[in-house]
Amino acid sequence: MAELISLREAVQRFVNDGDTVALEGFTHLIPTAASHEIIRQGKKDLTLVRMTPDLVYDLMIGAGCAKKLIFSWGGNPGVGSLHRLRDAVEKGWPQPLEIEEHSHADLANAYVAGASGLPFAVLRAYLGSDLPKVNPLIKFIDCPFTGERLAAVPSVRPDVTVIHAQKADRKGNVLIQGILGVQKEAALAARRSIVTVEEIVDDLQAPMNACVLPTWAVTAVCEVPRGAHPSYAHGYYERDNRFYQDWDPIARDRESFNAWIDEYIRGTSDFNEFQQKLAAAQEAK
Amino acid sequence: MAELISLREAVQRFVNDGDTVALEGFTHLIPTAASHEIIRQGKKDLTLVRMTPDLVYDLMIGAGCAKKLIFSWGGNPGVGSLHRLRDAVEKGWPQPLEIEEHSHADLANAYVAGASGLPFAVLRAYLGSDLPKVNPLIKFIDCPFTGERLAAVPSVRPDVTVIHAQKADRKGNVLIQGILGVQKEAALAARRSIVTVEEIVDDLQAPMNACVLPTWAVTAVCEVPRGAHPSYAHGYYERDNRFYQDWDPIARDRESFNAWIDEYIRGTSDFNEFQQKLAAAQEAK
Amino acid sequence: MMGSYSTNEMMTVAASRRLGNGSVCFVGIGLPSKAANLARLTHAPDVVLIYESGPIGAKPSVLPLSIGDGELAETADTVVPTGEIFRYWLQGGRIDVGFLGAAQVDKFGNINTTVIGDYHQPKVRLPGAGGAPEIAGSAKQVLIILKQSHRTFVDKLAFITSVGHAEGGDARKRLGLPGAGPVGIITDLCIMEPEAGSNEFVVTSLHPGITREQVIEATGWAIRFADNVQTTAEPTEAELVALRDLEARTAAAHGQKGSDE
Amino acid sequence: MMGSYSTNEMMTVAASRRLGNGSVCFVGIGLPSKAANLARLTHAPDVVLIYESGPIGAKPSVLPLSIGDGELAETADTVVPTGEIFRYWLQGGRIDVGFLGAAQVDKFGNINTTVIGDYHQPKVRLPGAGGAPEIAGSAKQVLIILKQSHRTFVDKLAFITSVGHAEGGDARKRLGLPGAGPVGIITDLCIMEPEAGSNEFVVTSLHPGITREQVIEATGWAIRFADNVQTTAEPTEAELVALRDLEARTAAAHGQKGSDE
Repeated sequence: MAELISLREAVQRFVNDGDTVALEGFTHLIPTAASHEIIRQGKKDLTLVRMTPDLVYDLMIGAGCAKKLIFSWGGNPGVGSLHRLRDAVEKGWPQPLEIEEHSHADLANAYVAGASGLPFAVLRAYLGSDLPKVNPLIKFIDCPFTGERLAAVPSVRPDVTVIHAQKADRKGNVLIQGILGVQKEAALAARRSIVTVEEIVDDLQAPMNACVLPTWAVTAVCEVPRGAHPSYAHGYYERDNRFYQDWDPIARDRESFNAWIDEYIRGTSDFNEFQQKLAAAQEAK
Repeated sequence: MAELISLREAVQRFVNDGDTVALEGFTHLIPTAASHEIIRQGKKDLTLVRMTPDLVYDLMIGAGCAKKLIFSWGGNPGVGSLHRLRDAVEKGWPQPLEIEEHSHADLANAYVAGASGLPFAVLRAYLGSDLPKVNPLIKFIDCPFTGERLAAVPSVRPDVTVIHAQKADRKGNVLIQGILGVQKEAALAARRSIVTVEEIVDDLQAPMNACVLPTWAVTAVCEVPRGAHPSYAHGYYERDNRFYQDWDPIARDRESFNAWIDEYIRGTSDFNEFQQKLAAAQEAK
Repeated sequence: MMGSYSTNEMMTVAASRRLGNGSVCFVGIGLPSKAANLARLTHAPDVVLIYESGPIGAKPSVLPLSIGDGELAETADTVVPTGEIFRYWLQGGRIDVGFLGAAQVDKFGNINTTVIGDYHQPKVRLPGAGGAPEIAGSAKQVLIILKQSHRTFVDKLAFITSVGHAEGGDARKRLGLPGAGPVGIITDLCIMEPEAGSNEFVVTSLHPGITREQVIEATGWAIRFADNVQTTAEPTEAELVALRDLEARTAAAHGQKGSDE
Repeated sequence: MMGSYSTNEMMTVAASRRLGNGSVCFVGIGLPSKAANLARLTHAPDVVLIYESGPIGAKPSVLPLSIGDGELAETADTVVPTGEIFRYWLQGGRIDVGFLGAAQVDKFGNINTTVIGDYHQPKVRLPGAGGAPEIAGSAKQVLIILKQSHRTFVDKLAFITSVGHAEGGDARKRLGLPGAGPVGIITDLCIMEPEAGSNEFVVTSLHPGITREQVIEATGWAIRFADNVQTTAEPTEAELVALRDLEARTAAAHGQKGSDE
């Protein structure tokens, strides 16, 4: 049974220094609030897994939480580069960042394999690509029936996965709707899982074949309204495209990044206070 | 784009003698009408694939349509044996039936692999079981990362898959709700697919993450109300448990089976007429 | 004092007691389903029942006749594809208890549901494997429920469909299976559990009124008894009422009591 | 007579024309998404757009800024998990056209989106592979759209992220890839197609007003021209109106025109 607790307590208890951590959410339902809380608590030496590192990992990398990144596409969607990611890879600031690079199909299959309790995934991939030359974890095997050469990649098995969802009920059953990404697989592939939700309700009102994570497959559920901002939550709020654009100049420069983090994340006690501060600042503009 | 045609035309055009055919439906939404039509048209030498052969394959095997059966559990659920299947395996009547036997997990994974365009599936299975001794298609491979020994099984790639669903829209998009079984995977694993539906509607009214087969992934859609009887269609009619019980004495004996097939299947022009005749006979009892 | 009860009722009640509240149980149809639902309706209201057809957290009011009855879906927390049940939930290591029936078992809890006689020239052709081989392999623990007789408890299986403790001892461990294997066989006569070390099933509890001789006679191998054989607690009034109500509801809904196959 | 149009508009229109009505198209974000939606709004109303985030049959009224914008889901025939997109729909062989952007291409249609300079000491670190390597491998055909310059059309890629025709000739076939590979590169200057036999991309159509010299200057290899170089038909009034309306709606909705990255 999932525990219904605060995000602060969930991060304290279930995210440890040195863990392999996956914050998933494919454009939709990105668990931003959790990335802030991980920064606030100063978690260190994390191996971060995520198909699209996005702002959440740009933040965590720039704040010095990460020693390694496992990913398949690292950009600010619709805007440009992730400057903190690039600075860490190219210049080692604030610390060197080891990268392990895959394709989307690879990581999506690796999560599926992880959720399936398998040590590896098989997929038709990478033939002719240089990626296997720089990632020794991409291997090839031959089909025992046809002889076809296929890629074999290790499954992703995070210590803890964090996702954001629309709703949980009071028992901790979680409903995800809309763009599902790899969140269910990422949660099931992990030893522990934290789900932040827009709201906790009496009844999920889930369609019969909806994407539901039963409470006993989840470690902690935390109510964090707007916890995916600037990403969106289908049925609750839209993507804040302007924030993605505004992020570019903030993250481009080490000083402006540090100042922003100190002000808005380290300078707030939780995501609710962060949102109030951000709204006040935007209004003042 | 799927063609919206009669079941008769669909079977005529898309089920050929000698084909590998999968009629799927896991207790729910079993495509009974299609099995009748295949018998009516006297299709021959079929390799039948189905996790749970059930009454639909007992019928087709007894009627002489099949030369081989690929399956994982062959019984009349809640009643007992499939007598026509046993007679074919044990006595070669009406013709010898080659069997290729798997477990549910194996066939379910093999459909997933087929839908995924892969030649084989990997699963943790069969260690300590005698099934690999009698099925040479069950092989074992070692994980290239951990060395763990895992089963490797060939994917299922039918020439044609037939499933039953609740609804299609006028473009041929199909909605399946309730117990989903392996139907979507079986349809996607096949070269051609026929979907019989309870009704054709203007708008599927499908929830965003519902199980929908888009029209361009389906070959033919055929409206056949109650086409899953004696199985059920969630939202339309319940399982006819009595028919499953009544089937036992009919199928137990070759003569009674032949008489029933001649009367009710070969003696009717389509599933609608079959249902009228069956209802009349049950009323007369 | 209790009223009278049948040996089948004792079997179902004894099996139901093995399911802890909140445990996640992969349920076979028939006797396992009956015992698991009885547990849910008595001491284990939060037991999570998973059926291979797709329902997770099914809470049926009557016993399903098939593994995919509509009520399983209607009462479930969610209904997923069958492939996902085997991949994410069973193979993913999330099943606490796999609850299986069997046509035959041997002294190490290996199960035959495939064939009696030669595989290619069968004396009796049984339904086959279904989900059992992988449930037996991957569930953290396995419970087996079946009626006891010379024909069902056999010295040597013609066919091992689903492995228990293989040849006993640490044979199962050496196969590399993730789950602990069968931890109990519950019959209409007794409860058997694997002996430490040998992993041979021995009688640890006799149902009330059942003698050792009856068990010996109904077992195809030289069955042994634990040092301290208990007497199974009789069904309580509450257990019997819940079971009989369940069966009555099932009969009213289906016209039959629910399959014991 | 037509009004004036930009080279970017010509590029988008020329790319959109390559999508047949009813074809199933796996769409990258940015230019491919713009061209594919233009096709849907003009000559190919039944084109099926699949985005890697999960929407199948998306029909957005404005251009998505991200690969998982809400409107893609709201207008889709269904929305499936990302893993399923790559497994059942792409790897399953159901994609007619993979529509890709690129940071750099070479003369055989190989694509680099990973790094400029040394992989371990990068001069420029690009976003990485995303879905492209497997789209390039498994889609039945691939179209590439990007603006042409010496820096984007290079003689030798620092890194092959997604393979086109590899070293040319039958090299791709020998790799065992199921799809036919890139069949067209559409730029702001011209259309290139693989020459039969060598599979080297050669110019087959120049956009109106573009000279061979401009193309040669904007290409990092010794670009060749087909025997019969066509002139690309100018954007029609209908195409331009549809494109400009789409961009205006996008700007009104998002405050920007949609990413060209």
